[in-house]
Amino acid sequence: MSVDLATRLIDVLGGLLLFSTLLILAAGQLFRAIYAVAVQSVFLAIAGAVLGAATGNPDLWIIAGITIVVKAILLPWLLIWVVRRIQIPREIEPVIPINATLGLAAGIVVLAFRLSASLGPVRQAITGNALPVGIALILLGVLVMASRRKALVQMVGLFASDNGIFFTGMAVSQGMPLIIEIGVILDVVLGALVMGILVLRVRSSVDTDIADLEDLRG
Amino acid sequence: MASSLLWLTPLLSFAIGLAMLLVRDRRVLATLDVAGSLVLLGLTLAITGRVEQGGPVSALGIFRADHVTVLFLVLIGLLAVAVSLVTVGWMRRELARGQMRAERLRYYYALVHGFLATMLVTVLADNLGILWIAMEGTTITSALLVGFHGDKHGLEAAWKYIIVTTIGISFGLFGTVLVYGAAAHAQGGVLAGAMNWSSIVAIAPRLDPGIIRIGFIFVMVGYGTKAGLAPVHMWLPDAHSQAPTPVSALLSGALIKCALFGIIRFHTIARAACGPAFSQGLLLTFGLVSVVVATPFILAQYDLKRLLGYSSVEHVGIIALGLGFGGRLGTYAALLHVINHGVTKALVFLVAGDAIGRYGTRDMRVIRGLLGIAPVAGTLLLMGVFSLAGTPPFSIFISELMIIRAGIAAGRYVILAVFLFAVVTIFAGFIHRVGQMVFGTADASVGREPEARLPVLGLLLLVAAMVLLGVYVPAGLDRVLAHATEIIVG
Amino acid sequence: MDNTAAIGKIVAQAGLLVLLGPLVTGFIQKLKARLQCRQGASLWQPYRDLAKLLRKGTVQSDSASPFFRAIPVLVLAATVTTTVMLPVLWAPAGAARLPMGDAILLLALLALARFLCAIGALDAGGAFGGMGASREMTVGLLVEPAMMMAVFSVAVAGGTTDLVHLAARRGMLPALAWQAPDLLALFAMLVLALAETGRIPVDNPDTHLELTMLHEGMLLEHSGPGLACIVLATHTKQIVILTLVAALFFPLGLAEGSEPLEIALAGGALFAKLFALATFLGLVESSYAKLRFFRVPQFLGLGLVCAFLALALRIL
Amino acid sequence: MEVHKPSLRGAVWLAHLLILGGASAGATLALRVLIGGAGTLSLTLPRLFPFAEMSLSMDGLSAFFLLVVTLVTAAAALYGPSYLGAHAKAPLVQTFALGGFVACMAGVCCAGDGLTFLLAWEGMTLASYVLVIIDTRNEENTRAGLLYLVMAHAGTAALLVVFLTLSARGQGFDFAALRTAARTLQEPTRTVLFMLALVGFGAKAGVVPLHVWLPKAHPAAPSHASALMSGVMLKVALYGIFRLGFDILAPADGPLPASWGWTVLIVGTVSAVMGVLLALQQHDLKRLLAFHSVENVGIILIGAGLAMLLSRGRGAEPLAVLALAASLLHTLNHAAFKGLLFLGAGSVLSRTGVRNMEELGGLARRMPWTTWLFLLGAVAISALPPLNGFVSEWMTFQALLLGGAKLGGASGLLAGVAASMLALTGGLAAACFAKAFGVTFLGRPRSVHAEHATESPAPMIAGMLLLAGACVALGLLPGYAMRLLDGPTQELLGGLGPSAVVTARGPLVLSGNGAASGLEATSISVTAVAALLALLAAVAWVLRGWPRRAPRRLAPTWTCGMLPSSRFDYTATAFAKPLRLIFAAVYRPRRAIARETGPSPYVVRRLGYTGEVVDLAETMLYTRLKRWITATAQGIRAYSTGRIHGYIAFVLVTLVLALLFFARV
Repeated sequence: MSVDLATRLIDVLGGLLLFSTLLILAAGQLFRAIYAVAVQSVFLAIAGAVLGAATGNPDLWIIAGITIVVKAILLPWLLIWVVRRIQIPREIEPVIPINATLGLAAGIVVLAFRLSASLGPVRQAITGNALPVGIALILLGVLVMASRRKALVQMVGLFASDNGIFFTGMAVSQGMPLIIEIGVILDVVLGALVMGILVLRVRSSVDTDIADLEDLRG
Repeated sequence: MASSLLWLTPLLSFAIGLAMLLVRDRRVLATLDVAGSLVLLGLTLAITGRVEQGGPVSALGIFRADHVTVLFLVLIGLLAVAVSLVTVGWMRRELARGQMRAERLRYYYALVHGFLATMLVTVLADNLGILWIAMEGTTITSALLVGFHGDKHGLEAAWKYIIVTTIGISFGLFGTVLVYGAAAHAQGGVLAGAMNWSSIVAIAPRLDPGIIRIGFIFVMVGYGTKAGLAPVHMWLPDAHSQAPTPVSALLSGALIKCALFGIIRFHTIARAACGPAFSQGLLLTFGLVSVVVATPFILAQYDLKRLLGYSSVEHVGIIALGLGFGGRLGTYAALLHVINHGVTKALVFLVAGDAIGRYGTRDMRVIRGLLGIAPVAGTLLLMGVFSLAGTPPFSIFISELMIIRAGIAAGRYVILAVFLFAVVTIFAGFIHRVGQMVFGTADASVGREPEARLPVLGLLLLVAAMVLLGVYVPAGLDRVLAHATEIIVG
Repeated sequence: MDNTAAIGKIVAQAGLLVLLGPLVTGFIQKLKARLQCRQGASLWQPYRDLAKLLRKGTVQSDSASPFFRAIPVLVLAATVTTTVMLPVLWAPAGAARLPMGDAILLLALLALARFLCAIGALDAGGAFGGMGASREMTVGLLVEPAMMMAVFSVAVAGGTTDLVHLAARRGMLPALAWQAPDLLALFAMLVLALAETGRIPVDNPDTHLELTMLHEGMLLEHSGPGLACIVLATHTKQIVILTLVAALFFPLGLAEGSEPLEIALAGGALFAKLFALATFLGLVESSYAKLRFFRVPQFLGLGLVCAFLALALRIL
Repeated sequence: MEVHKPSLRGAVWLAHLLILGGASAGATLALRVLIGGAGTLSLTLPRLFPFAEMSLSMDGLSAFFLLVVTLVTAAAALYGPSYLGAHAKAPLVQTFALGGFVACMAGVCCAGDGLTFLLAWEGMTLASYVLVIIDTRNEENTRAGLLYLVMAHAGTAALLVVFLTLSARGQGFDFAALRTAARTLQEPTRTVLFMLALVGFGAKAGVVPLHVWLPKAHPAAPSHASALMSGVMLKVALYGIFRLGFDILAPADGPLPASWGWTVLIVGTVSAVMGVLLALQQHDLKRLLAFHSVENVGIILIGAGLAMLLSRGRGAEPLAVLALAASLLHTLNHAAFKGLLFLGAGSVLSRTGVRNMEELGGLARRMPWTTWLFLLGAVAISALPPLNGFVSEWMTFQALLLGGAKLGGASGLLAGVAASMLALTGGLAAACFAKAFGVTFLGRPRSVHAEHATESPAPMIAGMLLLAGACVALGLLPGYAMRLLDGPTQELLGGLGPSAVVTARGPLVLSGNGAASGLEATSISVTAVAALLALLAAVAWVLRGWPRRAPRRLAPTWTCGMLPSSRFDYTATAFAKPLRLIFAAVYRPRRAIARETGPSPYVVRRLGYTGEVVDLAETMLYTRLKRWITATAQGIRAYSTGRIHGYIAFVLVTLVLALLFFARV
């Protein structure tokens, strides 16, 4: 597969990723958000595959596989399991109105593109729009975490912004070293587990959402 | 052989941690803990000696120990020993007061050693990816420790801690990716160790400044979150106040320094790539903001451990200022301050833990007359706080002195004025609160059990370091610091 | 021998002042009596009182410390010492005279006397001594700086605080070549002299009503020879103050050598000055009423302002 | 009162004897430099810190101040053990702190470079802090200690800036380098630095309005430590002012900036008057003495400021020398008599356990030695002849007069005002000590403690005697004292020394000889006057017994015929009342009278009177500042929510802002 084709494909996938994050932002219901992040991970995996094909670097294929397994299946399943374990209302209560969030999101995306536009030649180091899209994804993920009340949604946002990092990471000249990628994913999984444990313990001890605790202040 | 030490050391402490999972007896665990820490200290010293004679050592292509590393290494080792000694006495009281359940003891010890191991890897890593992975590892292990008591506040703190720092860390990863990308690009796509700090620094001047800028900003904010720089510090007082005391000591004394280590590594690259002005400006901004933000929260604070947490924010800010003023003097001073603050803050946290144990509260308005019931602890607390507030003959005065001098040399008078005002105000608040705690007469309900010998030994170890560095910078340390400064500012 | 002559002169004029002290008091009393259309006691009454007191026995408070007996003596000594610093008959300028003291030392010695007096008053215990001491010290600390300033304003002109030198220099200037500061300073000095000599309107030397006394209140516990010493000290202080004023502002007719004529002239001049000033005191005393104690500061404030203006004008 | 084991007592004694030995050694060394003509001694310390080498060096100025330190130290060392023996918490800690305190003060005086100076300076603060809060259960003391520490720290911050700015330019900390660095600075910069230094040292020297900590902290320490703090530590701060103002920051040639002289002179005058005014209203003996320290520091600064105004190239060098000599001499004198007074107060305190003079009285016959030594000190501090206080104030007066005449214009007027204020100060001080001495020692005992007081042990008396001796010697033989001042003044001003300017004729005559500045000589001889005084006193003593041996009998004091009791005695409050009313503008006095009536309002059972005066500086500045800062802090703290979303939002916003501001090339 030729490089410019790959570049075009990457740009398209970047668009899709952005779109899926916006879906998460717009989601009014917990499961929708989780599915959206799963879909996003699938796009990410595809991107990995494309880049692997373009650069002929087998590591990227492996990474794509891992991504499918872990991010598109394992983690969403974990989230869903937790949700089912603790019967909580399924809808997402925003801290700030969803429309306002979307407005902010638009601003962030613009910022990301302006920023990388100012870079110039280096862009070759990173295929296509991977850089601005990555930045946008990360910031949008954090935006989700900041603007949604439920702990689980915050985890979703975290995964979303991780996806952003991975996207850029793959697009950086022929992907990162394999063992690093694996280590990173390992960490993400472990972190997710610990977060899950915390959520469950809070549910079991004091029956509230852990993200609602606000006794420690000042 | 020396190179194998680099991966042996963390591995060993991992092994100890795992071994602890199999043990149930309290005494054995404590012995393992102390012994393990001692061995750790020995190993770190061995590495230091090796580096000091033969210069930087690297192993497996991903580990590296240079003079910057060994500073942090020895700090970690020292704190590990002191903390393990104090834990003996602390644990006895916790069990007595039923805060800690005997059957979960081994998890606690295991986690502590896992935590130590991850920190060791962080500072030993040459590969920036490994550095990141280890950093995230510290987050995960320490988050479990913060919430270990399992009470509501502990869990809340743990959650805030893990969420906020994970976000920060992911920024750090992104920054790493960008730097890696720039490096790979500069090497024309040749991947040989493109992610190793040493090789990146070698080609740093050829890296594209624009992308490095963005990368460094991400790293600065990301690892800065982990280091507790304001305004992204907010998780810190929560976590440091809720964690079990020995863990608080490690968090404030060692962990945030590891995050600083990451920042320093990238600072070195950015300095070479974009010129000093950029990264130093960023560091100055964060440093000043941290000092200023910490001030009101220290003045209007009633929770002893939160007070100490905010003081950590202040001191990380001071270190950042030192790096930001730049030049040999500033960098040297900042590194020295890393050691000084690590030792002092750990000491104060441990003593404060003892006081809190006796009075059963963290509210400084309730604690009275510590000097009367625990002379050693009271005196040490006073000394430690004086050191934190920056009075001679204690160590922090010296490093602050040098930092101020660096600031004057850099001609940053406005920043200095703000800094000095904040520091003096903080001094007032600090001594006021602690004076209330130490002096006066304690009421009868307070635990008056005599002070155990072993923990005091651990404290004295730290005090010795604190006072020694206050009156004298040993030649060896001076050499290491000088080399480290070389490495950072070239 | 130069020095012996100098010493002789100093001793002579010091003795003269001490001897004349009571006479001035006597004169003022007589003047007051006459102004009140009374016969009044004779001029020499103060001497008789002293002699009587010296012959009397002593009653000492049982709560006083051993130091109490020494106080009158010290007060007297301190006061008399000041007499050697004034030009009375002679103004022997130049290096010949051995240095004794200047205006500052003079005022300081008077302050010492006052301090000791107050200590003595507190020594016996009891309210009146304390009250007298408190008030006397208060007036004193208001008078002292003003007097210093008045002296300074002259001293700045003369370039020295040494009264003899000042007098010598003044003697050379024509007496009327005065500038405004001198007038102000003189006025200040006259106001302050009233306070310093314990006269109406500041203090009433004749009253023995406990609550109105200032100076007398401090002497309540002294008796016999001790009281005599203090009374003599009071007389001496009064004449010293008058001579100080004279030396500062009318240093006329002071003798240089020791020819009888010169000395006679100087003596005449001295008497004239003392007469004038004493009359002033007597007139004021018999034409004013005593002020309430807390009005005194305002009265003295007048002197303070004049003195300060005198100094300021002198320097500017 | 705890009784200590003999071994402990032994250790304490040994330590104090060591201090005494050190003091005498230091004194001999200082004298060798001052009159032995040993030149400047210097000693390089082992290099402790990588960024600067440290050294000690003793020139005339250092030696003079070292002499001041050692004088009081010796007395305190003699006095200490018995004082501690009576009642002491942790006597070993106290002794150790005392030793460290003294050592650090000597270190400051002899420091050869900025770093040594700063380290010794802070050590001094810390050691004295330990002495202040040694009674850790006493909340009041610990609060005083806090205030002291905070102000000292703020001062040190100012000093840090000064020294570091100079050292950053001079590539080194040693004074020579700093001096050369200062020479390269512009005049405005130097002025700023000097003002900073003035604030830094002034906070320690207790100049108004930085004095509020002093009257709280000094009395809290054990009395011989109070003597050291009031008598010496303030002087060490003044040493800093002299060192920086006249030496390091001074321009290479030409006069010192007029603004310096003006500032110092005004500050000194205000401190002198305010200090003594506030002292007058104190009833706590030690606090009263502490306020007098403020006053005397003011007097010293008056001399220094005048010297600055007259210094170099204004054609009045001799007058400048006179002024500086006056201020230095007063430094020594104040150390002597203030030390003596504090030791005396301590001896009263240790015998009666009371500091409030209203509860004392009648000690004259119970503690004769203490009484008369205290009286001596009182006369000296009230600047009454023939003791040392008068000598230095006389010199100050001369300098102010001649200088004022020489300067003319506004500066001259300022000098004149200072002179009159100084006169006022003298009067107030005399009144204050008439009160303090009279109420504390004379009359009848007003409490059981005073009733059963006994004289202090010999070592304490010995300590006081040493200082009393110094007071008398410095008072009667000022000429010799002048020779001590030659070294320092010549170093600071150049030209001829005080012994050339001030004493025209030998050791006995003191003379403001401004011949060079075209003014005539004024000369007094304290010695001769003292002799005359003694002679006359003797004569009068003989004469009064002369006419016939009159009978002497004892009778109760006259109290309008009632039987006198201690309740008739005049209290300190009553004594100071007239001044409270006259200076009400400064004191803002408040009084509350609680009357407890019986069945009818005309039958009064009990009357309670409480009155207090305020320290304007404290109420106007510090209380408000404290309130403001606390309020602000609380306000800011109230803003921080504990919600994690806020935390995350902060991270996000920070990143975005950082990207916006720093990402662009």
